[in-house]
Amino acid sequence: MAGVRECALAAADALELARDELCRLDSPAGDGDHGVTMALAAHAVRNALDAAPDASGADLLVHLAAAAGSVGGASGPLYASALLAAATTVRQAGPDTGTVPLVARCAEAAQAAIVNLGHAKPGDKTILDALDPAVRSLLLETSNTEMGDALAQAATAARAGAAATAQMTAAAGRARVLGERSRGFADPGATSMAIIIEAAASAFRGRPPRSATRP
Amino acid sequence: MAGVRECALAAADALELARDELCRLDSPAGDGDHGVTMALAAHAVRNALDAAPDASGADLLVHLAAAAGSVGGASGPLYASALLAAATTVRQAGPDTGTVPLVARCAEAAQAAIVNLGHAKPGDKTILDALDPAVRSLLLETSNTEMGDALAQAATAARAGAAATAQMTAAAGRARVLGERSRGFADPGATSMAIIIEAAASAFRGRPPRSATRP
Amino acid sequence: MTFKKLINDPFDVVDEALDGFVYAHSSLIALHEPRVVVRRSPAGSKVGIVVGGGSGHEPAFGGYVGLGMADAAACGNIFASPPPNVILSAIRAANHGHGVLMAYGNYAGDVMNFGLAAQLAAAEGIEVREVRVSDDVASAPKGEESKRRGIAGDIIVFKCAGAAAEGGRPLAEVERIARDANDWTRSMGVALSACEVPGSGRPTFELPDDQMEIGMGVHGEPGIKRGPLRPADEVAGVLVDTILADVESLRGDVALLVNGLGATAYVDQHILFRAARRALEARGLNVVRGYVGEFITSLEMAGASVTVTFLHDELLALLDAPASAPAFRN
Amino acid sequence: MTFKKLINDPFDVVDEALDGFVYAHSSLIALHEPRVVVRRSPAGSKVGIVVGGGSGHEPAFGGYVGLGMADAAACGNIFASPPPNVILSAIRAANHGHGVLMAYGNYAGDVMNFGLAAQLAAAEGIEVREVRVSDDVASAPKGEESKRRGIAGDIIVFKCAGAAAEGGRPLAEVERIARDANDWTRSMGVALSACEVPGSGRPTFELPDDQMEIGMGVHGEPGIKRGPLRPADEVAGVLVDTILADVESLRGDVALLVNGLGATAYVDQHILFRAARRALEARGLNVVRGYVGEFITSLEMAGASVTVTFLHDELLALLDAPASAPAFRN
Ligand SMILES: Nc1ncnc2c1ncn2[C@@H]1O[C@H](COP(=O)(O)OP(=O)(O)O)[C@@H](O)[C@H]1O
Ligand SMILES: Nc1ncnc2c1ncn2[C@@H]1O[C@H](COP(=O)(O)OP(=O)(O)O)[C@@H](O)[C@H]1O
Ligand SMILES: [Mg+2]
Ligand SMILES: [Mg+2]
Ligand SMILES: [Mg+2]
Ligand SMILES: [Mg+2]
Repeated sequence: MAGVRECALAAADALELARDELCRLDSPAGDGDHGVTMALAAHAVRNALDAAPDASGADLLVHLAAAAGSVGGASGPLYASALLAAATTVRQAGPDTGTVPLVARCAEAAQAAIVNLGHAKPGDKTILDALDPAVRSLLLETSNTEMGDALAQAATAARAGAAATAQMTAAAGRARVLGERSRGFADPGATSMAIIIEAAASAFRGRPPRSATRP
Repeated sequence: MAGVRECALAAADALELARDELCRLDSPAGDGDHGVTMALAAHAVRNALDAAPDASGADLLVHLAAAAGSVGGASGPLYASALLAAATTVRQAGPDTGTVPLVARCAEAAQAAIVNLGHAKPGDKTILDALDPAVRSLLLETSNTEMGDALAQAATAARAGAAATAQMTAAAGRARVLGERSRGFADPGATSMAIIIEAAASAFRGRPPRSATRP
Repeated sequence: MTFKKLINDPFDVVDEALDGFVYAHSSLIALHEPRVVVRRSPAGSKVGIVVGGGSGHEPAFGGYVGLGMADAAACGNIFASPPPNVILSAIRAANHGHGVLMAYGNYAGDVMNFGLAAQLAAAEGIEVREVRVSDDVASAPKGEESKRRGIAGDIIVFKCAGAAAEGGRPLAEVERIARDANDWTRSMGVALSACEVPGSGRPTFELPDDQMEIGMGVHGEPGIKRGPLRPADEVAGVLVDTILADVESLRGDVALLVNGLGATAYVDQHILFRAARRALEARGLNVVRGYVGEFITSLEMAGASVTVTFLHDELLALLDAPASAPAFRN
Repeated sequence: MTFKKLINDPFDVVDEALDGFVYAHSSLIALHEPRVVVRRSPAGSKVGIVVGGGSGHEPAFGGYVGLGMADAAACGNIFASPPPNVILSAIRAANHGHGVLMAYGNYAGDVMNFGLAAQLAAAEGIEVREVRVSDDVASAPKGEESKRRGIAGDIIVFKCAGAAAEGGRPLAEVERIARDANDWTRSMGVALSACEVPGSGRPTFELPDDQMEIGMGVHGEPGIKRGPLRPADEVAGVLVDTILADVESLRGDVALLVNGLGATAYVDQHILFRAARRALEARGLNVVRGYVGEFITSLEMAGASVTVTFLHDELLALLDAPASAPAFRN
């Protein structure tokens, strides 16, 4: 069964494939670099995974946080804090690993960390608009749900949330300046978050993530 | 009958109209500014004419030389030295003004001045390739030829000379570096020289110069 | 359309560029670690100044390291704030036991990364203060000054803070001065064409051939509106008027800085400087100091900004104090 | 495609730009007359140095007026040599009774205009010598060095001649040194895209999207050939190899100058500097001095050049001598 390592590798693959799309989404209202930043993060993630072949899930999450954070920008520290919060949640859970409720608690902690660092809220046209529906979806699941199914549900919710940002007015990040002119295109950070959750889901299903099937 | 002033005004008109064409010709092998430089010269010429309403032909030629020289570049000093040489020729001629042989001697002196300053020769793809055939045409005329006809003949020769530069390899000025790649387009300085002689001819015929009839 | 670049692997751009930049200025600066530029001869006993931000803004930020300016610059990826560990190294390098002031442009990413670094430094016992430069009047309305972006006003704030620190003032004073310089500084710019983040494969924005973007940031983030391209005098008038409308009591003397974004010719920058100076003087202000050139660029973007600092004696003296950094000398 | 410019009337570009430039650097320079830039405080008893050429190359040429460099710069229209009377004024302003050295790039127009000015000055009893900078190896083959154009090597020659004059050397010595600096200096550049002379309505050349022009001059005059755009390391290799192939006995120590033409990002310039330094060092040379930035531009042209000066002790000492001009400080 897939673990943190497989999910991270799937996310790295998917983010590298989505480089152009994420840059394109960051162009109209941002500075056009989100795809490059996430590709750099993917590269750092691969190095981190290679450097820690035997690490536990919680330790891997800490390494992934460092890797994500190393790229800087707005998304680096946000993803880093999210991954660190997830690592803490896994550690606190003790032996109870790999269950859907734990994943849901991790996602919830990740979201809280992002809010805590960035002071945005759902509806501000940020990463949170993909993460928040995913968290809510995961919290609805029970321990009887298959992990793959739970993540697939969460991924669908995240993707829908990311798509919905196209209708939002930005209230955080670089796009905020644009105000009304920021409408009409999806938020790049929400899109990368959706791609990551989709990749995790596909790792559990043994399928390539959705983005990887594109040309 | 047209004199130095009318010829200079006609030339100024024609050069301003030819600004784009001269810049275009200076682009493939030069620095793209010849039209701007000659338009600046035209502007200076108008000011010089306004400032010297009662000047004699020879004095006007000196003022025109200063005006042409004030724009600098390669063409400024070349046209200035040519006009200065013409002024000297007119002065030396004494009362014998406005005859075709005197104009021929002026043109000859102008050519010598350009050679003396720039050390180019006909065939080098320069101003001289328009001026040299015009000088030779003028020297063939007698004092019985009408000035307008003599200048028209010279203008035809100058235009043919300028057109022929398209087949030449540049051996002087900026275009020299290009060598063989300089073939295929007419020399901007030869073209501006042809335009000026055409304008002088048309001033004598009371027609607008050829270039002014273009869109 | 993509931009033609003289680079190798797009992912190596920042490190290769820093190598070249620091080597060429090795009498003044050195690399402390891959992304941290420090003074060649570390300053003695004084408050440390750390500046930094994303790369792609050269000569910012490494160009402002030197006597009378910063002690260290933390450099991020192109248009991306440096991460906390890089900033922490810069803080450590700048620290001489009198505390460290960090001055950086007010961007979401920088606020988070510098903030995290400050926490890490505090945990090591280094006293750190932060001043976020927020001079871009186009990026938030009056009353929301703290939400504004930092653009070319960075240079004024770095200069004044650096001079204060070099002059031996304590951390609280240096912080007060940096804040004061920021409070009295307003900027606004226009972009005429875009740039391309290496590896992104596309320009950061599209602008029709006859349009300019008014209020553009230094990363290609859009401004407040688009309009037809206008002559320099008119553009300067709009920028100066917007800046002056934002200030309550206009003081008599100002410093004027015109910053080229990268691809705009120097003659254009100089013409805009002249136009802005005349606009300011026509409105009764007195331009007593002028700076023109490329101080904080956006890769190969075309455009320029106008920065006005409303001066009082202290700020003027700090602006005029000696400085010797690759991109700023007095 | 035309270029977007921040200008007013195209015919006013040069005068308005000089006004802005000189105002912003008024602690160092002043306008002696509309097109002549001079030092703010004239130098004392020494050989005068006059530089100059067309405008559109900013910070050349006014940016090299100052202590340890030139006494006066004569500025022409865009890409057009100044006329003799302007140069004559510059000569007069620079003359302190010890003669004047004029250093300028070797272009047909400059040769004629500076030559005419020298004759006029001689008629006034001022002793004038001329050195034509001819560093561009792409512009004429070996053996025809005197036909070569002057590009970024200008700065090296101006610096060495300026230092020699400031050091009190007599005119013949200053001339010898300027010639020697020119003899030991070689450059070559690439252009990636064109610029537009204001008022001309068109780019100075057209270059396909995937091509560069190798050996391009600083006015958009074509180079020796076109080729596909290559990574910076390869471009540096070609430029360095062509430069080294032109020199007979390679000396150990060199100064390396990388000059951006205007629109090329500083990160690209810095990467090219790094690449050229590595290429020189791989070929056994030792880069002991480095300069990178925009020293002599071509309006908003994209591209850059590499200049190598093969050093001996005298040249190195002159390069390192103090200088304080708007665009060059030591
Ligand atoms: N305060 C914030 N909270 C949550 N997400 C944010 C915040 N600020 C920015 N973001 C996210 O970061 C994304 C931009 O990331 P990126 O382009 O990598 O950073 P930068 O803005 O520094 O260029 C935005 O699309 C948005 O989703
Ligand atoms: N030595 C020379 N003798 C005669 N004509 C010359 C010489 N050098 C250049 N020219 C002429 O000058 C023209 C270019 O003029 P212009 O563009 O105004 O000057 P620049 O080359 O300084 O930009 C060339 O087309 C050529 O006809
Ligand atoms: Mg971004
Ligand atoms: Mg020309
Ligand atoms: Mg960014
Ligand atoms: Mg020219």
